[in-house]
Amino acid sequence: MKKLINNPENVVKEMLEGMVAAYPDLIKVHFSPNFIYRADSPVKGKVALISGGGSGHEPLHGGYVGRGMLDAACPGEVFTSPTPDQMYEAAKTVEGGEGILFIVKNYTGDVMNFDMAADLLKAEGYKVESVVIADDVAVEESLYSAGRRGVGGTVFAEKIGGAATERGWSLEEVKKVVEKVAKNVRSIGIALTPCTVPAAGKPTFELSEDEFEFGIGIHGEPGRKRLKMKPADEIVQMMMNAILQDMPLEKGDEVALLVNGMGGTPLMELFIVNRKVSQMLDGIGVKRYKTLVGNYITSLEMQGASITVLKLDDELKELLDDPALTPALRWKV
Amino acid sequence: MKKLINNPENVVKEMLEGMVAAYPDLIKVHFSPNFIYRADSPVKGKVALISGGGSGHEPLHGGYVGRGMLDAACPGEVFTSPTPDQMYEAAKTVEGGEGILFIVKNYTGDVMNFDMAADLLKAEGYKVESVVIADDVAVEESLYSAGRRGVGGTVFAEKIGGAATERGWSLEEVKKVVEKVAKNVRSIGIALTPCTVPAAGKPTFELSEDEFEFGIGIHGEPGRKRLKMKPADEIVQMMMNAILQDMPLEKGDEVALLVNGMGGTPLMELFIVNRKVSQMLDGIGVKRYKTLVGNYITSLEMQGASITVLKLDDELKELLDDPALTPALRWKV
Amino acid sequence: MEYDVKYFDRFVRIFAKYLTENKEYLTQLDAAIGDGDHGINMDRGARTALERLGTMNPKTPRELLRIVGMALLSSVGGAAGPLYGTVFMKMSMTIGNKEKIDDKDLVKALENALIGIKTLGKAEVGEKTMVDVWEPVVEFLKEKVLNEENEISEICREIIKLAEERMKATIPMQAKKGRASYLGERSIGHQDPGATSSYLFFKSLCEALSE
Amino acid sequence: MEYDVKYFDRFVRIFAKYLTENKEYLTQLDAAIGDGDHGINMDRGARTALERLGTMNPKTPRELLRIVGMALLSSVGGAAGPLYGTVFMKMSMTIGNKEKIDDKDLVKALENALIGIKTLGKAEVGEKTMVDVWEPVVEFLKEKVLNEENEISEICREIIKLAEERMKATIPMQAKKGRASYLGERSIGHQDPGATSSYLFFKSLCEALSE
Ligand SMILES: Nc1ncnc2c1ncn2[C@@H]1O[C@H](COP(=O)(O)OP(=O)(O)O)[C@@H](O)[C@H]1O
Ligand SMILES: Nc1ncnc2c1ncn2[C@@H]1O[C@H](COP(=O)(O)OP(=O)(O)O)[C@@H](O)[C@H]1O
Ligand SMILES: [Mg+2]
Ligand SMILES: [Mg+2]
Ligand SMILES: [Mg+2]
Ligand SMILES: [Mg+2]
Repeated sequence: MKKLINNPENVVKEMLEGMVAAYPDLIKVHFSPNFIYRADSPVKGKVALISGGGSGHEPLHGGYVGRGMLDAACPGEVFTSPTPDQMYEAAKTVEGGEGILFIVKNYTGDVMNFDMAADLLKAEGYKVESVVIADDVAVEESLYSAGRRGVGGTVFAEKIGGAATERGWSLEEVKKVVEKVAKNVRSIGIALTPCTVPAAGKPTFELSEDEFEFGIGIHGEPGRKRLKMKPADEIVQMMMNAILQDMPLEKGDEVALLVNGMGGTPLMELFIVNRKVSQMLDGIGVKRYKTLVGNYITSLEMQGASITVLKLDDELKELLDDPALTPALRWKV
Repeated sequence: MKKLINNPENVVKEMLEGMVAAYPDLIKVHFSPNFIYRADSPVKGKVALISGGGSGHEPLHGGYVGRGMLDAACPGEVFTSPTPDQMYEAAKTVEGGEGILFIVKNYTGDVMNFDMAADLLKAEGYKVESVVIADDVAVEESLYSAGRRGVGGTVFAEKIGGAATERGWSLEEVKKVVEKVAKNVRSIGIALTPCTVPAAGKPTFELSEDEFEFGIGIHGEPGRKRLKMKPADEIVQMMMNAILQDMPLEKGDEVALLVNGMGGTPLMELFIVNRKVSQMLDGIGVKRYKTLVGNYITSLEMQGASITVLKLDDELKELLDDPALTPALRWKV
Repeated sequence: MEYDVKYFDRFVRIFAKYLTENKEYLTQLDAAIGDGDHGINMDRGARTALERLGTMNPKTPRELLRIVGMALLSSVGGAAGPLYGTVFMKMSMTIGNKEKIDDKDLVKALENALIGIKTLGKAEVGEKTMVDVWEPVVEFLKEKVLNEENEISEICREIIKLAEERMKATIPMQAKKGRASYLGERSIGHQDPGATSSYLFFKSLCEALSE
Repeated sequence: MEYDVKYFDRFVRIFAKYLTENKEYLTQLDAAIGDGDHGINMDRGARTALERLGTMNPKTPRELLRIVGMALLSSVGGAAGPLYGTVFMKMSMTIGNKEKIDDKDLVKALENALIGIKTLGKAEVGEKTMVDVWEPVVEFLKEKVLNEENEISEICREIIKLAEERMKATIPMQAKKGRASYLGERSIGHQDPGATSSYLFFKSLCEALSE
């Protein structure tokens, strides 16, 4: 394992120090428990939007703290859900009197830890709601499992939810629109290489020189199947088919797209992916209203990509277009 | 070599197609010869700012085409300078009546190809000037060599030069301020892993599991020396010392910082680098006016980082702060 | 036998030692069907718990178990953090103000811990989680200690053996809960990491008896 | 001997074949002290040149050399693109309207090509570039053909041998120009890629004579 780090035990703390050094105008950082929050918190009269999850997915979530997106983000250890005290303290710091919405990626650990934090806060009289994002179509939906994983759809949930809070919507209204995002978003990922959690020191899995993993999770969880390497266009076709099978799109539908790098993928390759995604959507008459291409939700240095498609309506389009001023996403500001 | 590509011969073309699909509101693409240009070109009454270079460094340069930065970017093959016909056609497409400034990274091939384009354009009566960026302190300056390589400083040159053109400055004025950037900017890079040019199919160099390359070039050119792996803080110290030895900074000086990933480096590690960079600058009383952390000038999937320091004065600060609306850099818009 | 703060201190230290010793092993198990952090998480929790015990020096079982529970809750993270945190919190609450408890009290505490795990995780036996170790062991303890009035020390060997068996019995299971469930049938053939740390939990509980 | 459009066509095809065959080799040389693209660049140029020759079907040496020069200029890129582009453009311009040229004309064309390379790249002999092959070979040709009035075909073996020697002589040199110069002393011990493709240039020029 070769990494630009000092001690594997301190990577999260040192990352947070480096982050706040880069964006002192946008964010502040609290240590023990760790959370990143808007420099102008608490914003009075606004629902507080909070997310969090394991570290190693940067810029998610800390990079999306700021005007128009999150009020706070709670980073766990690398690939490990944060603990309830983080969300509890973060919520108390940024709450502006209108309640708190948690955006939670659907992993057992995340759900449990956010639930515990919600219980603690409710016990103190705070209004707390949660929306769970479970957009990864790689996982077959089933009553008898932990359900789908939350991945790229989270970025759109945070953008659109944040816009709604900024417009002064009530907790119920914000929750409803984030649930609408959750319902209309689908993702799928692939990996060409694994990644190495600093504390583990070894790759999370192995993949030979001529294979890729179809349906990879953002923690290096194995996917649907391991396949022989193919040209990008064929891989994209498989990915888009998985998404479109799960959420059929019709001529005239409008979507927001996220063509996401897993952390170690050259931007060049992401554009080559976006080319095929765009061609396929154009082919079925679906309008690409907005496209993001880049590293938005990563798995350390993993090489690979994910595609996220969000079906839009007028409300979602408007909120998507609203300003955002965060370290990782800037829009109309 | 495992890459999300179709045919190594088509990567640049397909990348450009994917890029324009993502940002149809910001950029247009011309094929054969290849160049990316502002969707609203030509902008009348404004100096046209054009850069270019080998592909594989994305988002440089195409990602910086748009309001407040470049009018056009000419992408060569991967890691290979573009050809004169690209700059020639690009210039004719975006020229707005006030002349053309080329920003050229200092590589023999780039300089020759841009010079040839300039000659062709001058022969047709266009006003053309060039500024060569040579900011890589890894290369010892010498009269008897090709001089220093142009690297991260180019991003600041394009941002500040673009702001000057947007303000309606004359060709001479724009040239002068870009030269000021060139004079006051220093960079240095390191690599933990090599990268593989698609057409070559093999890594550009080899590096064992416990080594890093100090002073790497953005084309995988070997650096100053190969060293045993060290903690991030020690590596950063070496890098900053190389920069500060070349361009001493004093208490009270203000700088813009770029902590840049080579393409395959997790953002987490870049923040850990930025932490130490910031601590060192704070330690000598230098003010960090603005910091960029992320993938701004890359070498495909190479793991590693570079640090760029630009010494600012009031003029540079103002221009740096001016709006930019490009695929890869958005500021106050 | 009577269980006082010294017993629980021994227990936690033995458990912590096992977790730290098995950091790599648990992580490897988790890498196969999860995200490769269970050992790292539990080790971090173990060290945090020991650190807090060192500075806070609890005087009662309840206090000690609460400190350990809070330490795990706020340092482990992932699925295991809330689950093991709950185990110790529930035990602490069940024991209440007693300075010393007997075998039956301990079993009741463990029974409540199991209820805590199941309430939180909603897993049943056979779904390839720590419940696959916890439920049979607690049932066995209830039978042997509450009904048949054995002392735990007499049945220690059987407890450890049962825990180990049930841990291994997770190998052929298909995961239905937690991260491993994403794998579907591909989760078959691997031992569940949480079941493994649970085996270490009961092993420590028993080994803390001697001395 | 007389050199007509057929000769130059043969020459370009042989040169192109060598470049394509040596794509890997030239790239490897460039990877050692440059950026590992010289073979890829020259191969792309070769294929573009052949493609254009195929569709444009030039009728005179001048036209043929101009087409090749433009093809290289607009497809090779890097340092080699302008340099080799210039070589063919200068040769084309020197030959002018003649349908056929003689040995002396060819040497003058090559001399002008060398001047073009040096004007553009500002490199001198000993700086580890293609000039290290070009200058001695052109000097030799000037001596043998312009002064001593030999035919090129008579001294072919010597030309190829000289080019090869000078190519190899770049190994111990320290690069002072081009990308390899960034390496300083570390550029010593490697053969210059551009000198190598220049050796292939002169080899092709000679081999095109027979047939
Ligand atoms: N719903 C659940 N109920 C009970 N135990 C669970 C549940 N989900 C997961 N576990 C246990 O947690 C273990 C994984 O813990 P850990 O790796 O620390 O968390 P994470 O899966 O969040 O990375 C699994 O091996 C399993 O025994
Ligand atoms: N200034 C120069 N004058 C003459 N030849 C040069 C000069 N700079 C570089 N070269 C030649 O170009 C070769 C490299 O070509 P190539 O790899 O295609 O371009 P790049 O260095 O831009 O990648 C070198 O091996 C050298 O022979
Ligand atoms: Mg985890
Ligand atoms: Mg090159
Ligand atoms: Mg785990
Ligand atoms: Mg080269």
